Amino acid sequence: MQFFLDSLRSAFLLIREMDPELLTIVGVSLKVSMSSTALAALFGIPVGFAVAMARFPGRRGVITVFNTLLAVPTVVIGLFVYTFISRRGILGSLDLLYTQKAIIIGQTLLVLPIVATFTISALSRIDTRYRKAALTLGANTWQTAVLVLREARYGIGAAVVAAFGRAIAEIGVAMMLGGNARGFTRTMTTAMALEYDKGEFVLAVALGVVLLSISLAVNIILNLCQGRLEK
Amino acid sequence: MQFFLDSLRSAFLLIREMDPELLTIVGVSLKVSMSSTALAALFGIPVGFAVAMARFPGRRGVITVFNTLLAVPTVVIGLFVYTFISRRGILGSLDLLYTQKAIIIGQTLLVLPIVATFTISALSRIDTRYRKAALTLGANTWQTAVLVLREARYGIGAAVVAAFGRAIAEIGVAMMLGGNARGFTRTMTTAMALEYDKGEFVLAVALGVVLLSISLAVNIILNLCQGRLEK
Amino acid sequence: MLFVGRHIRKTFGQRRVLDLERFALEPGRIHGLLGPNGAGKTTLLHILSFLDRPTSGTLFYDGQPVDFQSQNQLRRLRREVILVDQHPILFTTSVEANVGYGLKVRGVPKTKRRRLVEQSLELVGMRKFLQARAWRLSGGETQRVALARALACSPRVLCLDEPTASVDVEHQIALERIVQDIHAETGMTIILCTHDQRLAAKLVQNTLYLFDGRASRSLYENVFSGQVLTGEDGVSQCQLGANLSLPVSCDDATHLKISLNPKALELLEGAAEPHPDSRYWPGRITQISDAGKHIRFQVDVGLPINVLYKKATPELDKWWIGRETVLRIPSRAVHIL
Amino acid sequence: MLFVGRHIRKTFGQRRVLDLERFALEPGRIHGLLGPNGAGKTTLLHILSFLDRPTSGTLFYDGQPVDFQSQNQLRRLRREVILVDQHPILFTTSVEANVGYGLKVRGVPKTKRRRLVEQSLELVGMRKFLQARAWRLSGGETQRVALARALACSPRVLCLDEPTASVDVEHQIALERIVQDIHAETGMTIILCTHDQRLAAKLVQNTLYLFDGRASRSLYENVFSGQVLTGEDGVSQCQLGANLSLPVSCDDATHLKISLNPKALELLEGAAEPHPDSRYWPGRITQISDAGKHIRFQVDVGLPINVLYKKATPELDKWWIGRETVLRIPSRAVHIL
Amino acid sequence: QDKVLKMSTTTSTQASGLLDVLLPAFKKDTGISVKVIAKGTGAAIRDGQDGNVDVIFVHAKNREQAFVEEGYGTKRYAVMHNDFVIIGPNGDPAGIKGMSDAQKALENIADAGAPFISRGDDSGTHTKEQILWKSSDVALEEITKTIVKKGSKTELTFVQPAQEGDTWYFSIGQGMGKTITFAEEKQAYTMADRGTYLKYKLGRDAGLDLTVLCEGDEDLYNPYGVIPVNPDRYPHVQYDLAKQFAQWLVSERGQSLIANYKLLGKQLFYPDAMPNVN
Ligand SMILES: Nc1ncnc2c1ncn2[C@@H]1O[C@H](COP(=O)(O)OP(=O)(O)OP(=O)(O)O)[C@@H](O)[C@H]1O
Ligand SMILES: Nc1ncnc2c1ncn2[C@@H]1O[C@H](COP(=O)(O)OP(=O)(O)OP(=O)(O)O)[C@@H](O)[C@H]1O
Ligand SMILES: [Mg+2]
Ligand SMILES: [Mg+2]
Repeated sequence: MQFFLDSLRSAFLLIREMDPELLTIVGVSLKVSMSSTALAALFGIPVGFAVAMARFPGRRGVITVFNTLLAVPTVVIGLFVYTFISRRGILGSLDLLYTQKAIIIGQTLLVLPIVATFTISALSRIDTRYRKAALTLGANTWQTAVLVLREARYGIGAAVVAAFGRAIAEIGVAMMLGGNARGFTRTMTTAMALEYDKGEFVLAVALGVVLLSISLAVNIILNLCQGRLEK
Repeated sequence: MQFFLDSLRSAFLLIREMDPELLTIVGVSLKVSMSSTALAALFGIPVGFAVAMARFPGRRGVITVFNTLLAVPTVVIGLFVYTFISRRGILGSLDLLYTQKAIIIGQTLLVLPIVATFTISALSRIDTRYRKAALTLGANTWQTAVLVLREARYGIGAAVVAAFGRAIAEIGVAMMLGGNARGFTRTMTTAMALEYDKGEFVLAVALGVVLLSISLAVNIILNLCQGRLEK
Repeated sequence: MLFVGRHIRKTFGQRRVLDLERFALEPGRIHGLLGPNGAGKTTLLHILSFLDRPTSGTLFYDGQPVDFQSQNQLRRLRREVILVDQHPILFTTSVEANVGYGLKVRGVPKTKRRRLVEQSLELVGMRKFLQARAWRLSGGETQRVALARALACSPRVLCLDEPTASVDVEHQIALERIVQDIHAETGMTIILCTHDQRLAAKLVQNTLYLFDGRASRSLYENVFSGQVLTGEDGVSQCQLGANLSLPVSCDDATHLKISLNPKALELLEGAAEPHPDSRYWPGRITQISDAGKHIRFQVDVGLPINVLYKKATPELDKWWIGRETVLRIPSRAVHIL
Repeated sequence: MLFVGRHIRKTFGQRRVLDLERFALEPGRIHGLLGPNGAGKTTLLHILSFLDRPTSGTLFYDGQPVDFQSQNQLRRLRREVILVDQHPILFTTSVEANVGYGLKVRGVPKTKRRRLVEQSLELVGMRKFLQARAWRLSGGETQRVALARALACSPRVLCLDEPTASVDVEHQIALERIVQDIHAETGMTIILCTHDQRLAAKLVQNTLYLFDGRASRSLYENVFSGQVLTGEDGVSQCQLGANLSLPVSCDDATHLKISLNPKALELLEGAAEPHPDSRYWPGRITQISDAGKHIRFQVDVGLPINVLYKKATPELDKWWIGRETVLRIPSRAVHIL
Repeated sequence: QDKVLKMSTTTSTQASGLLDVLLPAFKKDTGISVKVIAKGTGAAIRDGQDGNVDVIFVHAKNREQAFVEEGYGTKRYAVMHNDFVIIGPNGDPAGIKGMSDAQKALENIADAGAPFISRGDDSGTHTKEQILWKSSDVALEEITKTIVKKGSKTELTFVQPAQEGDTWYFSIGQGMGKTITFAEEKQAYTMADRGTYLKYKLGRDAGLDLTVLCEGDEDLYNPYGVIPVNPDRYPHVQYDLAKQFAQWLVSERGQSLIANYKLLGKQLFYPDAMPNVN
């Protein structure tokens, strides 16, 4: 128990002192995971929508593939992206490896299936009458999509929140593609992994507590936004 | 591209040769992640149900907390469980650390919020009329719960599939609590991480391909089960 | 008394949609819960079937106050009262499983259950849909299956919310019959919400008329909304149709609901000497029907207006379909709701 | 012709729920789509409003065959035809946003939109709910807002699926009026599904009667299901009510639907000399009403049966409410559906 | 314009805290900041082979030499070494306490069937361990995996003591710190670098329930080298900065910093370029 108390107090100290290094790390973490969540939402929601609404042969197959992609390990994504952006890869000349952009690319791929799958699941529960009501009132495909997505907003919101949680909490991609370079690509999670490697368990958990506080704050903000939407 | 071809062919070789070590690893991975998914479903679905159905002050707060828990990094869970089950911890005498049980405990904690959050999201979309219909027909709380969960089965199915995906693809907990001991607690992901650390990228991705094939197989089976349910 | 309500109120947000000082429903009768859209009928039915709690007030069932906090008590009570919803929802299983659900949770064994299910489906004419997928049924089919689902449990009280809204003519008649028969055979208490005046007239023994969440003494006939206009002479008139108006004394509202007591109205032959206290609207008889001790005339004066005369009234049969008449509306017939 | 259908079929799984050889709907009229539950009315309306495609067959709109593959064409056509669903769904926004939706997607500017929204809400008597949360409205309120939402767009064709099912009496009358007025003013084509015979009688100009997915010539009056029993004499009888039966020639079915042509029925005073080709059922007059050129009598013979007489028929007024009569059913009046 | 040098290194250099002393000093002297990517030895070398970094700083002498020979690196600068120790439970069931012959100690452990934790991750430590096993008289088994590289099959092999009956040899494929933790948990023997060991023994409140049982053998030396990536192969690498860094490390300034770096009062690294620097 002492251990947790120590960790909590250390976390508190870290936050109170506004340690500049910690601030950088938090900044990188937030920037990277928010960007990748946003990108994943940008691509994942339309994809999920298309799969949920369209009726084509092999549709269930596509859903199964998405479900499978939920199980892609970070190492595979890391190596996949690595192969493209490493110096020997096709995009090597862009010098992306060990930058924040690389992490964003990897995390986007990682959380895209989460957004897509849960968008599909949220939409498939929406009564088809919403769609038909919009269509009969003259809405075009795009307007209908907007309407149906609006009706499914809680489910899709949950998907995006889950994607954000996954992105901010994941280590593999950040480590492999970001490289945990101090001041550049060190995120909360890679920092934790480092402290853990060093045997500084207290500091590792303290960083974890900070991470959770931040993601709690983000969630509260999202929740407030949702509350306003509901009115 | 050569790299991917190599990886695919290696994966193929691995599978064809039925490498006994690979079989052990696959067995451990499946056993551990299925157990933890099952446990998480066992606890997470009722919890999600309770939160979704009950109306109490601070309910939104609880949901926000669950959303936040989606962002718990594996290092934190790993250390948390570690503190309890290490030799110095309260449960040290049970000798759980570096066993498959330890991984199961950690992964259960990891995926529990996923199951709970998406159960909540799936249920909150279910028309309250289903619940009222069951109640007026004389169902007790338990029977009503079963009925409502049945109506939400796709959403909850998606939650469980996502939880399984997360469990089988995660590295941190398996590494920290299982210890990646060859022949005992080495899972597909820790084996991949190891090969990656060694610089054997081809083997790492080959293992990833095997993992994805397995999880594809699991998903196809689940899908067939769901198809039968639908009738 | 089966149900007694004291100060039952229900508020949604700012709006109070139910506000009943006192009401009492006798057991073993067919109660009609009538009133315009949004009067709070569905809301009250949900409270009476213990699915919703009132915001305040006490509901007595069988003389005992209902504790809406106690899940145990509620569960026990719900076994006695079944609600068939306005837009009933069927579970995504077969029709058989739907209708058998109430029996299953009551622990009725399988073979008996099957028999009861078939019986109730037979009653509503849906027997051949036994194996159909319930959630795909058409509007009227759904409504009939939902009724069968409630009937299968033989509850003590049956709350029916618009049971015939999308049901076809043949089955409207059939349902009417079923309700009557079951009531006669088992003495089941039935609480019926409906906008179908014929059905209400035929079945209902006691009426609770709701208006704007409050109990009202109106008979729920001849209810119209009108606009209040104040003329040059300072007298307020309530404009009902294109050229129909009634003097009203209430002048703080711009819109009113008015009900004309059908028993206080009179059919006259041609223009009589005008009485200052009355209005005279010319019209034509469009329908004559049997209303128990009364005969109901429907007069088209621009709006269809019902007039009730005792059957014994002499010379009633001169009012044949299509006959021109003048409707006399004495001011005591006019109720402002 | 506005709509022409050729071999329109719709199958769900194994079941063919719609099978129309040919039908044609003229523009500018009020068409009634009548038939019992499950006849396929809603299914047909969804096809006519281009929301669902027939399994086979060709639908012509304005002389052009409709290509149900072409989203572009469908979108264009849907702008002309609006369906108000049987259980309409309102979006989870305000009533105003709901009613304005069709206008918004048509690009109507905000101020104009607001005016039109208020106008249509006024029409259905829901103006004061402008800011209410649409998905919380009561059954009848929902239905009225859904109608307003369709009316706001002034479509060329309006498909109404049971528009008055949960609407209160006052607004039933009002809606009837609205439909009539709009039709008269704008010549809008209206396709109306309803089980309300009064509404149908009042509004409908052309009737398409559906039975079991097929067009039928019946008038959708006096439709009853009966059980076929074969007596000792080998003659099949269709048992309708408790003690009503009709001889039928079809003997391969155990259940039948029968319709009695109300114009072929006759009211007799006391038992006349029995005609071998007829059945005689004693009963009582319960309702008399105006049906355009006819007068409709409702006779209670155990089942309520409608009889139509030309208004000009002499001595009709002897059939006063409550009067005992004998209903003659000539075999030509009996149609097996 | 900031000069940033990219370096791949093993986790041990980073975790020991040495880089936290060296890099700020280097920046002060030259204005060059170093972007450190710490990973397993294999992966770190791989980074150099792929041209993703400008310089590598690792400890696996044979592979470093191969790296230079194959033309990936220009030159190996011998920077420093530390040493390995064999640690085990205080009870010492294999009776190796005080031995200085590592090979002998391992043989004893094998004979006693006492649990031994191997890093098993192809790291410098693991490589060293395998060399020791190979030179011992313990029966070994060779484990081979076939994979495809550049379209043709390649075999990967490593050795470990043959297991018959009870398993006592655990290969866990993890970093040093985790291996020590694992060993403590199982009360097993393991081979560790002294830096990490000290850190776990003295740097934490809870301490470590394992002690050094065998140390001082020349075979247990663990040399670190730094190699700039060859600009002929990867023209984009910042060879000048890399060379500057390597030369700075082997200069008196770098070497003395290394010699004076102390963790909890103990010296961890011994300079190799100038062994006698103070
Ligand atoms: N959950 C809710 N939130 C807000 N307002 C509600 C809610 N439920 C009902 N209302 C409002 O309360 C009023 C009464 O609703 P209720 O459903 O009881 O009417 P009703 O008498 O059944 O009407 P109808 O004849 O149309 O079915 C309506 O005006 C409705 O808009
Ligand atoms: N998606 C579906 N899958 C299977 N059967 C369906 C489906 N939709 C409708 N049906 C069946 O087709 C038949 C016709 O349905 P439809 O809704 O058109 O009837 P309707 O004439 O509108 O009846 P009602 O008067 O009850 O509204 C019904 O028997 C119904 O059970
Ligand atoms: Mg209602
Ligand atoms: Mg219908």
